Amino acid sequence: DKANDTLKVAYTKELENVDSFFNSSREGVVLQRAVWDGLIYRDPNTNEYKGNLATSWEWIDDKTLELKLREGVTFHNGAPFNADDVVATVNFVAKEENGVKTQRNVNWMDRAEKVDDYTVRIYTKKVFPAAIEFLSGPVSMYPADYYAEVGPSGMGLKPVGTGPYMVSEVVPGQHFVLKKNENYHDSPKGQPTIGTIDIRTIPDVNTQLAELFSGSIDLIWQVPSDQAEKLASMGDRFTVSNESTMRVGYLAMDAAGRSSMDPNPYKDLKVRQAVNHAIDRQALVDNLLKGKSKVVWTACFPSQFGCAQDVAQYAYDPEKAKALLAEAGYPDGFTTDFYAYRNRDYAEAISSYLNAVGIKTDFKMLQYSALRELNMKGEAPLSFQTWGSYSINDASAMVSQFFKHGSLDSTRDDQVLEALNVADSATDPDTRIEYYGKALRRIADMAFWAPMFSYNTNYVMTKEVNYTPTPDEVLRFTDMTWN
Amino acid sequence: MTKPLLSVRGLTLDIPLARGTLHAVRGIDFDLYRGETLCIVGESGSGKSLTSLAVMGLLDKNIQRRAERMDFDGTELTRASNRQMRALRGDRIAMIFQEPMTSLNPAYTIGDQLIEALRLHRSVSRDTARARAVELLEKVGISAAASRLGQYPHQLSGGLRQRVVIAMALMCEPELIIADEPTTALDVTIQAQILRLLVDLTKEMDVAMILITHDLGVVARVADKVGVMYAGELVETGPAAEVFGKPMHPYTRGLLRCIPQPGMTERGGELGTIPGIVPSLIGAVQGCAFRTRCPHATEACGGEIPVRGEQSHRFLCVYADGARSVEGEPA
Amino acid sequence: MLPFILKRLGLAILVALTVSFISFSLLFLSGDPAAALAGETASGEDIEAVRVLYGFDRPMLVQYSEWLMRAVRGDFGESYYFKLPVASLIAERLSVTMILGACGISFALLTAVPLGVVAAIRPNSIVDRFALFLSVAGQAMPSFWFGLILIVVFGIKLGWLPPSGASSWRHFIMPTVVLGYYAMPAIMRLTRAGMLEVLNSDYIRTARAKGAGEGRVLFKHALRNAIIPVVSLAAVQMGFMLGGSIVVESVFALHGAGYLAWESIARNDLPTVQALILIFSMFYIVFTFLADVLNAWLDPRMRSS
Amino acid sequence: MSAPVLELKNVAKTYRVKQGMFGKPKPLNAVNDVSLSLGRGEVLGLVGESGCGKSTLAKILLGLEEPTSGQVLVDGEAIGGQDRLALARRIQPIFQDPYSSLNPRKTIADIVSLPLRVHGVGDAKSRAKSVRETLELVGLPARVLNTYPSQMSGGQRQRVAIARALIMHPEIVICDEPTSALDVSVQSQILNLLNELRAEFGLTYLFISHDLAVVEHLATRVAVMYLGRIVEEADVGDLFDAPRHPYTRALLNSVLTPDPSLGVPDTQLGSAYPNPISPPSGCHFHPRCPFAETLCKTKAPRPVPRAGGHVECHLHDPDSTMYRPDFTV
Amino acid sequence: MEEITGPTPRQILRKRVTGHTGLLFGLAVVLILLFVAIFAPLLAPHDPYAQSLSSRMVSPVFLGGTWEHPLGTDHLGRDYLSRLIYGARVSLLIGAVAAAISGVIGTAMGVAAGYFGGKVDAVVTFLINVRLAMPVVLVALAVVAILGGSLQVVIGVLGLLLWDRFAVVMRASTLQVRRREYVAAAQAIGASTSRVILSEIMPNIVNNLIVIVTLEMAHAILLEAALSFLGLGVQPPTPSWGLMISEGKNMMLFEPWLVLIPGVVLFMLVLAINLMGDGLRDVTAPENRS
Ligand SMILES: Nc1ncnc2c1ncn2[C@@H]1O[C@H](COP(=O)(O)OP(=O)(O)OP(=O)(O)O)[C@@H](O)[C@H]1O
Ligand SMILES: Nc1ncnc2c1ncn2[C@@H]1O[C@H](COP(=O)(O)OP(=O)(O)OP(=O)(O)O)[C@@H](O)[C@H]1O
Ligand SMILES: [Mg+2]
Ligand SMILES: [Mg+2]
Repeated sequence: DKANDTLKVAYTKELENVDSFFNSSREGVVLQRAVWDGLIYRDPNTNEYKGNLATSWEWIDDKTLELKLREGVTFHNGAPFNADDVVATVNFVAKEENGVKTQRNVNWMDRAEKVDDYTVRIYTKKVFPAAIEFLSGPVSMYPADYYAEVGPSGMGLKPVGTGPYMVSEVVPGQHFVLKKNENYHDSPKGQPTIGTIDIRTIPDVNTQLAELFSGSIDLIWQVPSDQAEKLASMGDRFTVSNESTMRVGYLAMDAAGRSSMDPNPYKDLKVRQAVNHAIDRQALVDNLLKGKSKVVWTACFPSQFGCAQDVAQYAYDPEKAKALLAEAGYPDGFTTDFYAYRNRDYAEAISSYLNAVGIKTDFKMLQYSALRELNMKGEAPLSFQTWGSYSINDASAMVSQFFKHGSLDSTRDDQVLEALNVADSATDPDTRIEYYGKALRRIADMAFWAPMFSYNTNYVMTKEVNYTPTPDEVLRFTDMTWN
Repeated sequence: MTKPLLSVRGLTLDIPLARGTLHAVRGIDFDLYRGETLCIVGESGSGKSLTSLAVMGLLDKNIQRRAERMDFDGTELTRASNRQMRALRGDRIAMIFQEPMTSLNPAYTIGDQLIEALRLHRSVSRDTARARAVELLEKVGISAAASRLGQYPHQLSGGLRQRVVIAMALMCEPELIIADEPTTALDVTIQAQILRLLVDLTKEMDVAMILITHDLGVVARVADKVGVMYAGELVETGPAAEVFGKPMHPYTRGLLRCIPQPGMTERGGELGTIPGIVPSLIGAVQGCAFRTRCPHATEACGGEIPVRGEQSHRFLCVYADGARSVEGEPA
Repeated sequence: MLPFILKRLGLAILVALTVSFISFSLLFLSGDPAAALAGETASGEDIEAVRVLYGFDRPMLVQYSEWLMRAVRGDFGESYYFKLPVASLIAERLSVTMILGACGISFALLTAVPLGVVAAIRPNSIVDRFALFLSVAGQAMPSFWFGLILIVVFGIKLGWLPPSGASSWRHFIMPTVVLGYYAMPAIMRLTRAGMLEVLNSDYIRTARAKGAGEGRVLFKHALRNAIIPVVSLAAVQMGFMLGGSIVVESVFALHGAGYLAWESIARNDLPTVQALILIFSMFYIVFTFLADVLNAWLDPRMRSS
Repeated sequence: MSAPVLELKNVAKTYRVKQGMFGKPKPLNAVNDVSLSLGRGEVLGLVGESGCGKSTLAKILLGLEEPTSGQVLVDGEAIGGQDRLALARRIQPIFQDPYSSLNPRKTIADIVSLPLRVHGVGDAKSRAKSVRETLELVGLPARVLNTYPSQMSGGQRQRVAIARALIMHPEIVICDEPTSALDVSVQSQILNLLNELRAEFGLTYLFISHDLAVVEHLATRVAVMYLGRIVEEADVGDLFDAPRHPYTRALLNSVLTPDPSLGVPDTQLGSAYPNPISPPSGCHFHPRCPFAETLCKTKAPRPVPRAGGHVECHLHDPDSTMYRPDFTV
Repeated sequence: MEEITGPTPRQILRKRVTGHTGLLFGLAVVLILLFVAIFAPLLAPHDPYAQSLSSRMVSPVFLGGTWEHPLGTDHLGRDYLSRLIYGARVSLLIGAVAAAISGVIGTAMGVAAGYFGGKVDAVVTFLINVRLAMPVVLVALAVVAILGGSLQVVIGVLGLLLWDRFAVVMRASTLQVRRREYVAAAQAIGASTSRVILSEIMPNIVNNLIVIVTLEMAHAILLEAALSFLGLGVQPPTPSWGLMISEGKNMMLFEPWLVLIPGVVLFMLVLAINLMGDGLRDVTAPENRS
């Protein structure tokens, strides 16, 4: 709504907590980028690292990173930003018992130490070359005193950061209102221009569209391709942009045999290969996902550093799939629980392909958290999942997340683990490329997963709004202007 | 002779039903004078209640009423507007229904209902109306009348309720009371009390009354004039003493023989009976409706039935003496 | 009257207790609450520790009574998902649902009662047939579908009403209609039947015989008696409605308690679900209790006994 | 008189009734210490006003209700000990409402043969024969066999009910107001039928009625009930000629014979009908009794013998201060 | 002897049935849908599960589609008509079985309460109160979420939740019938309790039962649709009408027929069942009209 200088945005999901360390959804990332700043910033177009709250940084040794902080920055509540805030934030989030939602984002840090008011050192637990990427992503800096006082739940209700927008109102489950931070420091994120951002939670796309039509929403995103197509054809009312995202959809199989399924067909390589052969990925991409989506064969997003593409590919071949099943001792197929948490239509299409080769699915649609819980317990024999890597352009953000024998690892393959251990801790890019490639090829050969496709996001906005989306699926309010 | 208070001629009530028209009441005539009590007696379904509702103008909308004349003290009821009828009802003509348990509104106190009865027709203050209510409750034999006004109908026994209903009927000092089986639902002892009350009050207040019942005993004790109803017709009308003393219609005599009479019928002996059932009144009805059950029926009974007897005691029969002689009685 | 209220209250509390027990049992039906609570990174020992810490290792009845004791004080535990006290979570959302329920039942009553009365006055007339048709059709219409159609027609095609949200009274119009129409047929039929029965009763004839006018007969004598069962039904329907607001709230994206319930179920957020089941039941119980008291007051037969 | 076929010894039945929807249940003595005996072939008329416990007594005799205390003896045997089937063979009911006493979903043949089937008497053929015979006995043609109750008039239905009661050849028939729902013209047919059947089969009736004229016509002995107690019992002639109890007297007074020369009688009874849940103290009848004195309020009268029965009234108790041996109506 | 007048109850019933348009209409629609459901494999032009991603959301014939897919295809290119036809199976099966389960539970409870009275009645009345106090949709959703949304679970949950009306109505009708004198007569004849209940009481309340069965069937069908719509009912790819509405909803603004077609069919079925129920009540027990 240009007249009121208020951009109205719809969110699909309700955040469990506005505190960016305590939610794990895409919407949370968007909010995080708007309200808080990280120490470093990666330009989404050039992929160049720039200083944000830190102005410079250097590795003192393999595990110690020293950063110089920007001076003169204040938090939204007026408190000045300095080394104490960095130390407090890092030390708080790095502690596992504080329960940061996505441990992977923070558990590489051991602690931080203050050198002087504007210099800090961050110690990593192991050698961790992706540190810069993480520091420019999910690790936001919080005001030490305020956070100590209110904690995550207080932060959730009244968030305070240094970011380009400050939160003026939180009505849980309904909306947040962001106001332009007039005192925003000279950040590589750029200065905000739109005065107010009103973010409403509207879970149903259809309702979002209805609101868009009636003019009470200016921008929606993650619009399914069908609707986006229709909206684009409506011509002059809306701008529809499509951008690829780092999100990869895949089928996870219980290759480790942790589920209660007995006999567990997924322990058999042939069955896993059959699953891989059974699905026409290209048809899914062409007809369902459309846009900039691509078929993916790896357990990572192709643009990610280390995401080798020379891996085994399983062409769509239902006959072969049936044959493989028969070889594995399932001439008539078998029945399996099949879980999914989003894109019911994609999952349904996939299950239809599986049914066609004899794998009968007992389909169950769960919320993300519930499925994640099942996966951690290893109770989902077959599930359709997606991973967005927190927009971190490094293979470790995906493959290392799932194949290092953690609770979410459904394969538990030692070879993969070994390769990933080397890759994750090496500082030499070539070594990393080599070992990620090793792991990824092993994963593809063993058909531990059936990677499917990359996602794309459709952004639909009224013609009043001017915004060019970036491929990392993060809405940048600072980049938005009124036409 | 003075003019009758109510004079009905040729009252006919037809009810259109899916299976044909039900001729529920078929051309009845009667006159009622001030202070007089007319009892209409007849079997269930003979049309007694419909007749009384027809006088009140309270018939269901689907029932068609026709009459040559229905004159109430100069007002022709068949032509009276709704408004006129409403003004008459409750004021000059009051009605008492059969079921004391259900004829009072359970949601209001009896005081409210009594007072309403008066204030609908007289512009008097609530206090005046209340005083009148107390006076009448006392008159109908209810003790502690003032305190009863605040009670709800369910707090009273059947006998008391019927007294309240009677009091309500008397609130506006009506000229005519129509009581439709006012004691059928009551115990015999209470029945006697209520009847006595009604008789005393009507005499005292010089009110005419139409009392409907199927109990010949009640008729005999209460009526000045009797109308015997059968299948929608008044088959015999006359002064009580005459009708009971010298019943002319075979049906009337049949009824009287059916009831055991202490001291008259032989204990344990056989009672008289009327075989068969009341004929259906749906569709065209021809001749004497009683002929299917009458021991003296002849061919002629299927034709036109003449009105017999003199003006005060009349009956409908092909036999000039109502077939008394056939039964071996002196005509 | 007072003993009646006390007895009735006792019954209400007993029902509430039973329902609370059932909703509590759901937690156990759903598997290990400790695992859910311990969170994603928890190991076997962690879960065990949580189990002991929260007392999940004790007999169910003991846990139930503790939960109940806390629930009575308004403490329903912490949401698994939001990690916030369930009570405050629900308190935030309840107002939307209550407004919706109140509007819904008012809408139902304001349409159904007059329609029922008119239908009863003229049975088999056009109005009666229309009312009957409306009630049969109304009962057959899936409310989510009805809601969607309304959104398309009034929200988008005509653009008269905002399609979703709760920020002004206009937002409540369509949800009110969708929620209310479901209760309407029952109320309409009961009003009609009650009026028909009452209009055929002796005391109505008595009122007419007194010379009372038609309006007086209908409204003073008949409606007063016919409305008594409608009051109970309205209370029951109101209870059902709040439970049924799940569907309506999700269609219209109203962030009320019903919507929270749906989301919490999908998220396996059991403490919230439990509390919501209990709260919706309490609404039903309280409404029916109030209706009974109101009835007892409206109906002198009950008042004095 | 022969040995009684049916005897009641101090039978009482107390219901616990709730006052209002949630009131405390209070005891209601529907039948209060009743002793009676019926000889074979006798007709005991039981009269009394509504709610005095007549039907309850009938239900106890039929085994439909357990007495709270006391005994019912059939041929000297306590029926508590006999099984229900055996009792049912000997005692059968005829109810008041011919419209509700026949199952509307069953044909007349089904209804009348039910006792035979329940008791497993005979085969299908002999049952059919027996049904036809019994229907003939009550004056119904065989063609009614396949009709339904809704197709019949009240009088015909009552005949079906009588047939059902008689098909097992019981000794005792309990008639609970069998004619009060019928028009007089039909009532007389049923009364005649009952009389004929009694003569033919030597039946014993307990005949409950409001209508004293009917009772006088049919009964050989009469018991007058008031608030659960038999206040007077005597042979029919004695009772009608010389009623002792003031209530009996009032009842007889209220009989309205169709005699236009008599006006409406004055029963001299008060109009206050007592609440059975909290009956008046002393003699239950005292608030309505024109002869009541203070004694009646405090002390319940005991039964004193009278010709052919007993009476419960201080006026007739030689030990009472109120004793008036000459007191009759 | 006097005449036996009047038609037999059966004749009256036949006459009332043939004169009741609502009942006849409802019956006809239900029978047609029943026929469709039974012969679905013969009637459906395509396999309802066969997806064809290249021909998604083809318009129905009346909106410019072809006769290949008379009602078009859904978002996965499955034939809409075939899914609709198979969906009749799901709806009718759920309605019938859920109503049967709840009917057995509710009738047993209601009849026992009405017949035995006293403590049994108090307990049953209490249970009915408890059941009514539980929000059905919420509880059903919760249980389905916990146990997973298979057809069996949905049917079971609905069956265990919808017995209240059966219990209420059966209790009331039993109470009413129990007071009739023919029940006392049968007891006085010496008939056993089970005989009295089964052959004297049941035949007189079975018409009410049938009415409730139909109404609850409609109720169960609607609830299943609502659960499926909320994503917690029958799971894909089962062709449930509720699920079809739910899936079609996303494109509602652009392809409204995706929502309208299953919605109208669902509405028609429920309407027909309700009309049938109302009609049955009118013809069998006009006095219970309310
Ligand atoms: N509103 C009506 N619609 C159709 N038929 C009616 C209506 N009112 C009465 N009847 C029929 O008209 C006939 C006469 O009815 P009415 O009530 O006058 O009889 P009654 O003599 O008062 O009988 P009872 O002694 O039973 O009160 C009956 O056959 C009855 O069924
Ligand atoms: N099942 C019951 N529970 C409670 N009270 C009952 C029950 N049956 C009868 N009563 C009460 O017992 C008393 C006697 O009832 P009963 O039916 O025996 O009277 P009755 O003399 O047959 O009356 P009527 O002449 O009206 O048939 C009444 O006050 C009645 O309310
Ligand atoms: Mg009448
Ligand atoms: Mg009785």
